Amino acid sequence: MLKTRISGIEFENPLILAAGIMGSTAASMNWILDSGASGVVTKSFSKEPNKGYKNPTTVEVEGGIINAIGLSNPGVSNFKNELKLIKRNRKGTTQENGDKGIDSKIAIGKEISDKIAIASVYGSTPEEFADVVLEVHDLVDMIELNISCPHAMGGCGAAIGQDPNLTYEVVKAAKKLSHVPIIAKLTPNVTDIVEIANSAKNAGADALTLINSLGPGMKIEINTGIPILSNKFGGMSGPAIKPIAVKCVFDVYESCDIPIIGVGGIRDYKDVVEFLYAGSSAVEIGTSIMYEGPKIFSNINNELKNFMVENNFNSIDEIIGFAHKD
Amino acid sequence: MLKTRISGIEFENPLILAAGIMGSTAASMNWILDSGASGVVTKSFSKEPNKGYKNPTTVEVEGGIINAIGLSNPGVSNFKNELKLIKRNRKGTTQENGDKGIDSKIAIGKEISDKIAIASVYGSTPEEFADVVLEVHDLVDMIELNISCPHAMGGCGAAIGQDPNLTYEVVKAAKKLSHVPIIAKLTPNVTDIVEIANSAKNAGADALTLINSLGPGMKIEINTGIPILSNKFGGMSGPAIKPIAVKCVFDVYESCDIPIIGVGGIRDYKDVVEFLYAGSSAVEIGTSIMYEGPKIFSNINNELKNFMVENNFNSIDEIIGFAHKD
Amino acid sequence: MNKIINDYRILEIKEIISETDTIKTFIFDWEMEGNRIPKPGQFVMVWSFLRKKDEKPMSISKIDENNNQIAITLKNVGEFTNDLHNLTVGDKLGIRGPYGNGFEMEGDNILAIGGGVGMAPISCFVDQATDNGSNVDIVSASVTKNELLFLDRMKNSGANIFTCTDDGTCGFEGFATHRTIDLLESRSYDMAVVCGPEIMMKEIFNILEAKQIPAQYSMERYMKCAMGVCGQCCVDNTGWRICVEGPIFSTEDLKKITEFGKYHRDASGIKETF
Amino acid sequence: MNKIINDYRILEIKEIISETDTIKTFIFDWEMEGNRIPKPGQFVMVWSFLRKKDEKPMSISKIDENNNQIAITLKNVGEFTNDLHNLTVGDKLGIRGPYGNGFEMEGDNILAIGGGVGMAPISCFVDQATDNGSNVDIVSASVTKNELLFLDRMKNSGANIFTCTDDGTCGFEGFATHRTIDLLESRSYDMAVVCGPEIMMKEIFNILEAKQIPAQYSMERYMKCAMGVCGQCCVDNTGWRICVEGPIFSTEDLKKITEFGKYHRDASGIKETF
Repeated sequence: MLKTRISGIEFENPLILAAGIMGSTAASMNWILDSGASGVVTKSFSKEPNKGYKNPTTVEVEGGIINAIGLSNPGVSNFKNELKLIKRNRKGTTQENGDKGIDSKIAIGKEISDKIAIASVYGSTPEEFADVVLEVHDLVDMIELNISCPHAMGGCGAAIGQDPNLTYEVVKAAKKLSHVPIIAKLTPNVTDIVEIANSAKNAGADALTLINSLGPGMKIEINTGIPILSNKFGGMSGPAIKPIAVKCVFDVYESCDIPIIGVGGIRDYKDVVEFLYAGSSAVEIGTSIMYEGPKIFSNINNELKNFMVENNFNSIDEIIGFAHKD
Repeated sequence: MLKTRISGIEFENPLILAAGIMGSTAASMNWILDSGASGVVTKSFSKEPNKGYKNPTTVEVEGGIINAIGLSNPGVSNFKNELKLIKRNRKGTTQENGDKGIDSKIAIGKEISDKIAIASVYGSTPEEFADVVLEVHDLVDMIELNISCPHAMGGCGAAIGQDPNLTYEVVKAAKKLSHVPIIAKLTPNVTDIVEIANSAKNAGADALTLINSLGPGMKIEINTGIPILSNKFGGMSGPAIKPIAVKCVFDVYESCDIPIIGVGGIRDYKDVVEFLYAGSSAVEIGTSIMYEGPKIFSNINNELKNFMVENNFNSIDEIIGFAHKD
Repeated sequence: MNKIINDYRILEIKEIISETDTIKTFIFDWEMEGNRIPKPGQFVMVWSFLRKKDEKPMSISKIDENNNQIAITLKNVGEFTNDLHNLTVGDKLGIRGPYGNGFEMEGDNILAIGGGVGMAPISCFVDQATDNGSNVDIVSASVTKNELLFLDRMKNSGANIFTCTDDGTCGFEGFATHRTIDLLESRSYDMAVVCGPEIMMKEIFNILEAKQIPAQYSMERYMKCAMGVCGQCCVDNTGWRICVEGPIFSTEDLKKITEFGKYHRDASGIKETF
Repeated sequence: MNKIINDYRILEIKEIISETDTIKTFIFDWEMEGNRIPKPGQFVMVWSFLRKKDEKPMSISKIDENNNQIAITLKNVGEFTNDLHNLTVGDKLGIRGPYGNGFEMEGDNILAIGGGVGMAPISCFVDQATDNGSNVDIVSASVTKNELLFLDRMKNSGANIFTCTDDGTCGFEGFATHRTIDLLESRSYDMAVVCGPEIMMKEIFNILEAKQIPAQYSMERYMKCAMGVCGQCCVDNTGWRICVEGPIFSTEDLKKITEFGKYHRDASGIKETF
C-alpha cells in the first residue's frame, strides 16, 4: 500500500533518510533502515577526506536548527567500505538493536523488501563529480548530487546549484557515466528554482530532491555578540522550512516532469501527505530525528497507512500531485 | 539612551511598525505609536485602489504565518486622508485607549518625541512609483519602496526586487523626486541579496529594509488536498524567519554602506539586539503583534533598556554592527 | 505569548435548519476543549473550499456543550452566503476559531436586542443568561413574521420575547427601537446586549445611553486574517481590531469608536457610509 | 516530542581548581531546574569563544544541587584544552546541556573504576551513591601520585579508595586492571561503573565480564551537534549515537558495540585505531 517508485526503482514506502543526518556510517544507516525507512541517503562525500568546520557546527533556532558541518567526510576510498556494509538485500535478515529503538517485532524473521541505498556525492567540478560517481555507482542503487549545500567551501554545493549552467554541466558529467539513476538535490536559495530544475532535467537528471537547507541563516549569541556557528552562518532545517519546501515541490511539479523527492521539515504523516499532495513521489526525513529518534520512520509509516485507509487512498500514486487537481 | 538615526532622521527608539501590519488606518498606526513605537510604516499603497486576494489570505505555519493579502489598499488619493491623521508631532498630545492596551501613564501629559511616519508605496513601473511618491512625500518623513512583496500581481513587488536593473530604475525614479529619504525594502528570495542591495544603493537609496517575507511558502490542507490560501502561496513571516533575516543584514552590512532597518521574526529584546549586532540601525516589528498586541513595543523598549544597562551599552550606536568586530 | 487558534477543522455539516426563506442554520460537531470552547458573542472564520473559495467571519448562533455542537446562522445576502446556502448535510467547511472577546455577564436583569440575523450571537447569550437564572427580556425584530429567528428556542429558554415586525405580522408593528423605548418606560435592566444592522444599533445605543443602561454591542467589519495582524478590521478612532479587541464593545468603548453607525471599510480599505 | 536543550548559557567561571599539573576543574553556577538538572555520567558541550573558537563535550565532574553549581574537569591534552587551561576566574564559556543518558543505580555494593581524568563522571556517581548510603569501593588509577584525582573529596564521601599508580608513588604499583583483579578476589559487587582510556576500559570489561558483574561504561567519541542529528558520534555495529543512546553503556550494550576498544573516527569520519 505504501509502495512508491522513482526512476524505475521501487521503495517499500515513501520515507527515506535525508543526506547529512546519521548517514556517516553503514551502522547508523542500517539502524535507520531497520527502523522503517525504505532507503537512506548517505552523508555527502567527496574525492578527498574533509574534516569540515570546527564546532559549533549546529545551533537550534525557532522551528529547527541551522548547521554548518562543512561537508565533513572520510573521502570516497574510505567511505566505500561503509557503502559495502549497507544492508540492501533484506530477505529474512535484520539487525538487533534491542531496546535502543528498533521495533524488532516488525523486522525479525519476516520477508522484508530490499532497501535502497543512495550515495550523496559532492565536488567542485564536473570531473570531480564524475570521478566519485565512477567509484561508487556499483555499490548503491541511486546517486544524489549535492549541488546545494549552503555552507560548502571552494566552489562546492550551492555555488553550483545556484547557477543553471554549472548545474547542467555537473549533472551531465555524472549522468554520462553512471550505471544508476542520478538525482539532483537543489537549493531553495535561488531566485527561481524552476529554472535550475529544468537545467538539471535537460542534463539528464532522473529525479530531483527538493530542497536542501534554507537561507543560510545565522544566530548571534546575545551576551557576547558572537555568531555562534564557527562558520558564522549555516543552512536552516526543521519544521519551519516546510512551507517553502512544499512550494518548491509544487512549482517544480507543474513545470518539470521528472520525479521529485520532497524534503524539509517533515515531522509527522501530515507533513508527508502535504509533500505528496504537492507532487513528491517520496520524501526524505532528517532533522526531526532530533525530536523522536529513528523510530520516527515506523511511526510515520503506521500513521500514513491509517490516513490512507480513512481517506480511501489505495496507493501512494493516488496522493501524488493531488493538490494540482482543480 | 534608545535613540537611533537613519539618514539624518532621529527615532526615539529602534522599534518601528513593519509594513502590512495594522497599517491600513491612521487610527491603528496612532495606537501603535502610543504603544511605544518610534515610527510606523504604512500598509503598502498604490496609485489605484486594490481589493487584494480573496480569503483565506493568512494561515499559520510552524514558527509564523504565511500570507497573501495581495497588497489591498484604497489607492493613494484615499490613503492620503489617513496619512494626514498620523500624529507625528507629539508634544503633550496623546490618545486615550483606556484598558485596551496603551500604557497611558507613560504618554499622557509628558513631553513626547516626534514620531516618524513612513509611507510604503508600490507600483509596477518606475513611473507609477514616482507618481505615488509625488503625491505623498510632503505628508510623511520617509518613503519605503515595496519592491519585494512575494505575492504581488502584475509586475509589482518581488518582480522588481528580484532584478537588479528594475530595482535600480525604480529606486532612481523615486529618489529623483522625493523630498524625503527613500528606503528600499528588499526580498530575501534571491540568489544574492547583496547584489540587489548595491543596485538600490547605486540608484540613490538612503537606507534599506531587510527583509520582506520569505519564500513564498504554501500550506496544503491535509483532509482536502487544497492549498489553503486563495492565492495558493504567500510570504512567510514570524519568529522562524529570523535567522535568515539576520544573515541578510549581516552580509549587506559588510558590503553596502547605507543604513539598514532589520525586520523578520522579532518577538523580544533579544531578537532586536541580534539585529543590531548584525548591523541594523533600527528594526521593524510586525507578525509578533499577533502574539502580544501593540504593547509589544513598550515591553521591548523596557527590556532593551535593561539589557543595555546590564551590558554597559550607553547607546544603540554601540550595539550596531557589534558582531562584525573580530 | 498568546496561542492563536489558527488551524482549520474540516467539519461535516451535521444538520441544516431552514430558519426562514433566506436564513439557514448549520450545525457542526465541535470538540469543547480549552480555548476552543466558545463564549457567546465570539465568532469563527468559515472557509468554503468546495465551490468558489472564500472565507468570512460568522457569529456563533448556538453553543451546545452537552452534545458538543456549535451552529452558525447565515442570511443569504451575497455570493459567499449563497454558496453556503446551496450546501447540504455531509458537505464540509473549514472552521477556525473561536475568535474575539464575547459578551460579559453583568447583573441579573437583562435586555437582549436582536435585529434580523443579528439574533445569532444574541440567542447564544440568552441561552447562557437563562441557564444562569437571569431574567431576560428579548426584543426580536425583523421585517416580517417569517423572518423572526429562534422563537421557539428563545421561548423554551424561559426568556420573555417581545417581537416586532416592520409589517406588523407578528407582535409590535415597527422597529426594534420603538419596541425598546416602549419596554424601557415600564422596566429597568442591569445590562443590555445588542446585535443587528449598525444603523439600528446606533439608534438603540442612543436610547440605552439616555436611560444609562450599560450595554454591549456586536460589531462587524470586513475581515482578513482574524488573528490581529492584517489591520483590515481596525476601527476609527481607536484603531482597535474587531477580531481581537472586539467584536463585542461596551457603551464606553463604543463612544470612542467614532465610525460606529457612520461608515465601514471595504476589502481595499475604502470607506463606505451606512 | 522531546525538547532538546540547545541554548547556550554564557557562564562565568566561578572557581578554578588546579587538581594536578595538567588537570584543572572549572566551577560554574548552574540553575537546577527540570531537565537542566544533570545526572552523573551526563556531559555538557563547552563552547570556548574568547580565543580560538571551538566546542567539545565534557563530562560533568561535580553536581552540587545545594549550591547550584556544576564542575567540569579537563586534562590539558591539546589546543582546545590548552586554551581552556589559560582561562581565569571571571572568564566566560558557553555551556549547553546536559546531554546523554547517565549512570543507572543498580544495587548497594558498588565498584567505581576511574583512570586519570576518567574519574570526572565516576566521582559524580560516587557522590550520588554514597549519598544514597551505598557501599562504594573506588579504584582510582593514574600514572603517578600527583595525578590522582579528587582523593579528599572521595574520602569525605565515605567511599573506600584503592589507589594505584604506574610508578607506585601512591598505593598499588600497577594498572587499574591489576588492582581490580586483586579486589575481586576477596569482594563482590552488585554493579560497577567505569571511565578511563578506552584500552583500559576494554580490559576492565573483560575482567568484570568474567566475574559476571554488571557494569556501565562511559564512552567518548568525536562529537559535533550533540543533538542526535549529525551522525558523527555513531558507533559500529549498532549505529547508536554516543550523544543520545550514550555516553553510558551497559555490559550488554557494549557487547554490540564492535568498535569498542578497537577504533574511533576522527572529524572527517576516518577510523583511527587505539
